[in-house]
Amino acid sequence: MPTMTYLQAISDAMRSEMRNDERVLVMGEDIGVFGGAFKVTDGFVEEFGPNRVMDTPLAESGIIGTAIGAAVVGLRPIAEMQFSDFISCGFDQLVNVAGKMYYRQGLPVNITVRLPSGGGFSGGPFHSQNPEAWFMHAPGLKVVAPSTAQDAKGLLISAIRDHNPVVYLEHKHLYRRVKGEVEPGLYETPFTARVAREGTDLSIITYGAMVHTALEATEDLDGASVEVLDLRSLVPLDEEAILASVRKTSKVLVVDEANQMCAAGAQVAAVIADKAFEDLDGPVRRVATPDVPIPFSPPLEQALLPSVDRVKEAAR
Amino acid sequence: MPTMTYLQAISDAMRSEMRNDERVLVMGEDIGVFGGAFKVTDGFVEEFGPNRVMDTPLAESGIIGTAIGAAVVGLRPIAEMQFSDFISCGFDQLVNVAGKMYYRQGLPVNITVRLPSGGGFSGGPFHSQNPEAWFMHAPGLKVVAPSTAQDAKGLLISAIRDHNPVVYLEHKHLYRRVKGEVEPGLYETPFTARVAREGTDLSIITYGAMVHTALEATEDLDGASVEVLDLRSLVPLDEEAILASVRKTSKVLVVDEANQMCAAGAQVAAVIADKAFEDLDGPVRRVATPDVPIPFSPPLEQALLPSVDRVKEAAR
Amino acid sequence: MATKTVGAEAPGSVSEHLTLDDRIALLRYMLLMRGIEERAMNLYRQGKVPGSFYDGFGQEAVSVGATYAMAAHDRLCILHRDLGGHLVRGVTPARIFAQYMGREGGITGGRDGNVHFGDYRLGCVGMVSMLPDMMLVATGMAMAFKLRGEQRCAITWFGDGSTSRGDFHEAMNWAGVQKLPVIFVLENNQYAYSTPTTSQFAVDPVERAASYGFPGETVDGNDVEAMFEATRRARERALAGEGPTLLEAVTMRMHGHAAHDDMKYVPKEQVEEWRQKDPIDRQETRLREAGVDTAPLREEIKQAIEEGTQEALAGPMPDPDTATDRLFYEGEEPLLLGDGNAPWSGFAGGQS
Amino acid sequence: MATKTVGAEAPGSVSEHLTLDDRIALLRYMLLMRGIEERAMNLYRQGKVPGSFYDGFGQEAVSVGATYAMAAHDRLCILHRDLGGHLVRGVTPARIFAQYMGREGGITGGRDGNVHFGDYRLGCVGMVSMLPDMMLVATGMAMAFKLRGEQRCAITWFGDGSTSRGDFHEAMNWAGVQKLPVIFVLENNQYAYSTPTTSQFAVDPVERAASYGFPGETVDGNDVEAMFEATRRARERALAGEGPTLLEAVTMRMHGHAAHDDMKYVPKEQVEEWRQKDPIDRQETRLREAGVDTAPLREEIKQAIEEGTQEALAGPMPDPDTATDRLFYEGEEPLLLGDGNAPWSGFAGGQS
Ligand SMILES: Cc1ncc(C[n+]2csc(CCOP(=O)(O)OP(=O)(O)O)c2C)c(N)n1
Ligand SMILES: Cc1ncc(C[n+]2csc(CCOP(=O)(O)OP(=O)(O)O)c2C)c(N)n1
Ligand SMILES: [Mg+2]
Ligand SMILES: [Mg+2]
Repeated sequence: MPTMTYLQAISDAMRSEMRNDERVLVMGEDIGVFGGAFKVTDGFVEEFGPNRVMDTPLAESGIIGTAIGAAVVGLRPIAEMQFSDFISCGFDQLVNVAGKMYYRQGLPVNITVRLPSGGGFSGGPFHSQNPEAWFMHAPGLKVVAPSTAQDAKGLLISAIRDHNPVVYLEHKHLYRRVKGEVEPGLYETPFTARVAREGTDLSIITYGAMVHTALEATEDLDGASVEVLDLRSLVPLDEEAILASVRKTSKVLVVDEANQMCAAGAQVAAVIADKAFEDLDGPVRRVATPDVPIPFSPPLEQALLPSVDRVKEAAR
Repeated sequence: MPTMTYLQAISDAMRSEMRNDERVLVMGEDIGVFGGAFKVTDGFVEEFGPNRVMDTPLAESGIIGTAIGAAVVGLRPIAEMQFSDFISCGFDQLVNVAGKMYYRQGLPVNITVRLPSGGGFSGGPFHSQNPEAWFMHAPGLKVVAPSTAQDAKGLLISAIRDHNPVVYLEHKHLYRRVKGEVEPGLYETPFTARVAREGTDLSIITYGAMVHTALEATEDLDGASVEVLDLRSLVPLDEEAILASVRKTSKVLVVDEANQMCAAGAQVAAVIADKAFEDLDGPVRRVATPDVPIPFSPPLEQALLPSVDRVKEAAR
Repeated sequence: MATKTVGAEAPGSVSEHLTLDDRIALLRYMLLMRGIEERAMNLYRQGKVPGSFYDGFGQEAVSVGATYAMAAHDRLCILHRDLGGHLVRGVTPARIFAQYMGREGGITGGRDGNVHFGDYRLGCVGMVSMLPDMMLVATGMAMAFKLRGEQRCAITWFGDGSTSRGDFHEAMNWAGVQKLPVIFVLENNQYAYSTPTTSQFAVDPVERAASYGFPGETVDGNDVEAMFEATRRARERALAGEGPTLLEAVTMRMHGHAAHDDMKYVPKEQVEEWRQKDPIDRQETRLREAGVDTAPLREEIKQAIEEGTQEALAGPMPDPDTATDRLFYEGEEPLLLGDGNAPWSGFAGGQS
Repeated sequence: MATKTVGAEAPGSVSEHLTLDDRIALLRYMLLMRGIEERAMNLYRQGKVPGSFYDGFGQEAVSVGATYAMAAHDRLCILHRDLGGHLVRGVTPARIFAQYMGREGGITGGRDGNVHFGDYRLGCVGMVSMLPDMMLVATGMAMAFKLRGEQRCAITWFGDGSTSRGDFHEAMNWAGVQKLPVIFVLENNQYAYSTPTTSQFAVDPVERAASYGFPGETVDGNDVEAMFEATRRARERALAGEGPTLLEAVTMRMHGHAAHDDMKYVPKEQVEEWRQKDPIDRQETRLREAGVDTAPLREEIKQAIEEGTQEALAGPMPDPDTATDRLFYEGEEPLLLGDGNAPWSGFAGGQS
């Protein structure tokens, strides 16, 4: 199997599905001739033309809203936010129009919203956020967050094909740092969790970039056998996989990169405390980013984002 | 002490503080001559004039954004959303401009954003939401949610005086249903939790309208002594009060009206599972609204919102 | 400068594209809209309609005239004062009453309330409360039509107040720069809830159209034939690839914003003045002068409404056990707007 | 139609309100801006500036000229191509270099990056990334000035691309309907990142001003004195209670959107053409023709920049233990914009 970076896998997913299904188009700012702020759509406009690789006006509400309109008449738009942070400007269209349409009216909205998210490279308060929890708390949206190149491709193809609005979180810090074998051609990855590493002494439940932090932090943790569960999908949330892992290890550490309050990790911890209490033989620990904006300067940012050391600490 | 409805207490808070501090003004849609969709500002324009009781254009981003501008040059705007649901249209200004300004730039943003929220009266998918968790997950915003007339007044006065942006959730269903004694004059209520009823067998941790549901559900629960903790403030979250109550009862039920995923209740449950695990002798149960939009038709809506019966069930 | 179409005061037809039957149909839909809303208001007073109740009394011409100009394969986002649009598309009174009463037989099966509905099988997307979000959805539909080279057009309505919101601008600008086949109907009924247009904008928003690169036209919103004709022409432009049109339908909200609103803030004279311009009276007068006896029509409609009411009242409320069903669509085949058959709108030009 | 102010090609002063010292100061600030940004770009290449790096090469006249027309008690939201505005308000080179490098001595103490700053003591609100959010903040400041009956004015800048966003509209409409003392400077530098204005709007946004009820004026954005004079007049209007002004500064973004952007998408000729219109060359030529020897000035600035760089490099990075400090302000007294002393802007009229 060919190996690709996480970023190449995302491009490959879109390219493959655009070749396979002419209803699919990408919309976003500077994604055409420029190939996108991160070059994810590099070469796309040359292959698919400006109609299917659309440089939009600088208008996030417009991107989400028009994508919704195009979707309900049969297209399958992939809407790219230049940074996930800018979804705040398209928030209303996403949660109120896309999220509620099918439940209210029986009309599904087949859009995929790509959100380049996450910090770790001095992006500062407006280019480092992890907004997934906002959308987990907005019924009617599916939310997925791949951690590997293989899943980045499969989850994106599944998202494009899913009839419902899917928020797809792609972690900027993984774009070029993560490489892996990726199946050629078209395949779908289910919206379920994946055991990144089997273990028996402790379960680390996480997703996205933190999967790698968790794996590294526990590669050799005084010989302890640590299971790492990669959620992959946050909505739907794979509670069975979570509970199964807890049953096995009886000890849990929940890790996410987002600000800790009401984060995905809070939901996971709450589910465990409610449904797996009897299986626990210790508190449900969490590691996440403290509740402040993500600062620009490296020493400040590094002090806040969950690091290998902090996860090691907490896992002990 | 005079008794007032929850709604009158909110009006009284604004009226009193506007008389006391000429920097305070209210901005919103139809709050002037009409007195607001719920008549909260009835008579205000007559007393304070159209400059301090401003009928704004139909523009939520504009309301929040201009309130921020007015605040940083010395006014103390109270921005009203006609329904909390419409804050989705002012979301970006609130979380990115107001929420991050002081941390980034050292410039506090003294605005109060009033959000008439909650369901129970066939408001449908766009007039029934409880958006507090979104703002708990947006660092830099304080979030409060009174359940009584006395606190509705005191928390609002504290919010207006607080130098930081405060999201004030006023539950529409309590407006006229809840009455109580309210101190005359000016007083501040701290952003801390309040024990609504002392108890020893079970702690119900909740806020807003659900405080009343919890009290009613456990008035006589097979003679069990149930403590009801009214959080009042969600940011800051009074962890000490939460942990103290759990230590006392060792059993917890967390109730909120919002959709359950990543809700305030998830955060409370996560905090308990992490920091009070040793004190628990049973799972951390939750009652909340399932993850779907709030339907319009009474039988559907009633099937979803946490009811006295559902809380009773869960408390047993 | 935006152009003006004065509604013809003459008894003769305003549009050569309307047959006498079409002109009678326009009256029928307006009468049906008013009759249904008046009946629903009674049901509301009797406590049979939950939540709040909104109507479009006095504005019937705006949605009926404009929708009548659209073809079956065109797509619509109809707003809260525009029940007539749904009627033209073929939604039956019984389903509308069931919708108001939150019954299972309503268009949304009780999941959304009052006018927050759209029968997607009939080519309509149900509005959301947030105004004017649907402008962007309509723009997106038009974008898809243009991308696929289809001879189709999208239309949506919105009020004077909602023109202050950012989505108004993002939609107008997007449609203008991409030259999309979309029609924006600005329903200027003088008020946004209690707020007069003077605190909403300094200049009539119809003037903005030019700065987005397409025409804005002021239409007599109380003349159903003028609304039809202006919309028909806007649609011709759209299909000819000439891009969007902004139509400002000047009208008056004759009732309160919703049932609870006594409209104290509106000068009595203003209401009186507009009562003289009632769109139904005007169309009926025209038809009488054209020799049509409208009495049977009124009778027919009265019955249709009564039957619809009884049918709806006989229908069940939704089953509470279904409240969490159907959050996501997991079927095999895509479910699209206008699947099933949108009836053709009734006017001959509509097929083009 | 929007009016046009052609920048004077003549050596003589464009504005009678500028003394020769003022005109030299304008050149000084432009040279300082360019020098600082060029030096910072080197630091970035040396890996001393984290994150990305943005500059305003070729656009120096827009922020310098406009800011120079504002008084100490006026308030500003300065954008990412407008470093000159901060310099005119009195921010020192050392603090700017420290800001770029994320050092404790930077205006935000390392909490925000590059041009995302504003020294509130100098009357400036630091921009957020979301464009053009600051238009509403500036509008709100102007609203407060009007409500309190103060003779003060707010100003903000934003680019051609950001005019597509809803907040542009909500701010323009709000300022227009409330007739607020605010100046909107639309910095049309031909591109939004890689996107040309042709995919951003169908009609030049300066035309929109009229439909919001206030004048829009096109200014030569590469003529610092023309920018000053147009802004001065707009401010006079604002203080006279005549409401907002939209100034479109026509200029060109001569570098990539950010350091990583090679600007392949821009035709070489276009860059060449604009190089001829360099705002610094033009002002320097004018002053030379007025008999000023600018060599000492350049020397002075070179030194100031070198000193600032060294001072910043000598400063510490922020203490990681402070990363969670200061989320909320719990002091007794309000902390307000422009507390402490904003220096007066330097031009005599600025005091009025
Ligand atoms: C974004 C948004 N803010 C507030 C409201 C609450 N609201 C409902 S209708 C209305 C007035 C709308 O006025 P207009 O756009 O003129 O439409 P009309 O009702 O007059 O037809 C308001 C403020 C809303 N629906 N959407
Ligand atoms: C709401 C929003 N969306 C996207 C971006 C990402 N972005 C940063 S600068 C830029 C281009 C801005 O162009 P313009 O407004 O013309 O300003 P310029 O950089 O040309 O001065 C974009 C798209 C942003 N900052 N804000
Ligand atoms: Mg109106
Ligand atoms: Mg630009």
